[in-house]
Amino acid sequence: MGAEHFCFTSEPLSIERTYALAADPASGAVVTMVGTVRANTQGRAVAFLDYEAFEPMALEVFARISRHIHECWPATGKIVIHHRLGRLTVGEASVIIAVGNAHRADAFAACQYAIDALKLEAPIWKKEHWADGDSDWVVG
Amino acid sequence: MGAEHFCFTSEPLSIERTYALAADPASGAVVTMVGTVRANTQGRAVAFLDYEAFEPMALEVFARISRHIHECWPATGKIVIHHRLGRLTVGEASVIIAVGNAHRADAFAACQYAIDALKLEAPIWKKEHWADGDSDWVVG
Amino acid sequence: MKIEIKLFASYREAFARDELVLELPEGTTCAQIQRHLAGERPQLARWEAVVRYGLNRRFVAPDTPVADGDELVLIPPVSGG
Amino acid sequence: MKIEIKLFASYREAFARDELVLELPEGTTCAQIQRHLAGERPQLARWEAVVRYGLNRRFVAPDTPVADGDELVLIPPVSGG
Repeated sequence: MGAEHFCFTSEPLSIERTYALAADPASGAVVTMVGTVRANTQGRAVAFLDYEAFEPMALEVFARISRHIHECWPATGKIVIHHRLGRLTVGEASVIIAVGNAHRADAFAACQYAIDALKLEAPIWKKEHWADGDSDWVVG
Repeated sequence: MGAEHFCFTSEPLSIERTYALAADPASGAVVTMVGTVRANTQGRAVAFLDYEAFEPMALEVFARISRHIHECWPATGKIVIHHRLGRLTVGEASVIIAVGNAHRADAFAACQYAIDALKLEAPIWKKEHWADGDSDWVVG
Repeated sequence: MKIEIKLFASYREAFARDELVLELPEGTTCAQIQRHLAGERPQLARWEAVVRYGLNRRFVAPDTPVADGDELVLIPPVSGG
Repeated sequence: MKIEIKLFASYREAFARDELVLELPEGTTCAQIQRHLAGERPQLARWEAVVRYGLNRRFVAPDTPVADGDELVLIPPVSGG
């Protein structure tokens, strides 16, 4: 599994690039999930978000997620996780996960597991800055 | 729902374009599934596939799938289904479905429903041409 | 009555054309049309038990009668995606 | 013993820096370090019940003792993705 499969970047993410890394002639299905910055949270207009991560530990969490997926869904092909850091505005992609599998049901299950586990375990934080000038760290 | 959300084309599909049509600042998650031509089926090397569809009826099936999704998962944003026709070689994308939702679990469920229903209901056929020169219509 | 039959996949190949227009007696059903076509092209008999019918772009039951001007498509097992 | 503490999110903001190096008695636990930091920066007390600990890049229990040269990160609730 090449290093480019899990990465943090301050550049805009590309679904094309993420997909291309996950695609593989043995996988009949590639399921991709893109998380984006929403315009509103709890009824409050969002201006922008600041993302930060403890990268080396987060990358180990990604590797653990990947090992778990290969154990649970053995026909899994490639797993790609790209996470953006820094300042993001509304509509921008913060994370893209792509999982290939010969069986599409397993690709869906594994991709969903990956994003759920990432959100629970990976040391990544975001601070929400609202249009009204207020800001706070997002919990959960 | 614009006509470009459901389409058949003989041009290569683009996950970037499909995603861009589904993305929307109200949807925190967009789940995309890409179906590709596998290198092998039942242990036989594939040379290429020919896809054909009864397009007007298939587009009505897509619209029905879309209505069902909006009923079952009311927070669904946009639903995009792009299907390729004609001759496809190994690794090429035959279908891309993208579904946006504020809640990622619903985006996963709806996208999976869409591809499952498409495969059961849409009048689309593929003929498999194997490397050994033989060919046949794929059943199911 | 005149019925337009659109042909796809193995049906298109069997007749080497995209479409047939048949002159049929009133009350003919979708299933009877399938049997008529399989009579002309025996290689279509393999679909007899599994073919579905799209009448004016909606799925209908095999015993549905067709009417003058209807568009019928015979749908062997689909495999999109 | 010397412990390197990496600071992120509200911890980084509270100390206006990315990292602290603390001289601590042998056997000090992760939870004791959190209480020490919250004593210096009361705004961190809100995380007391929910903070997790990354010791040398693995999650550990709050009562885990740290050792000389360890790298500790205090992990308030995460919100990646």
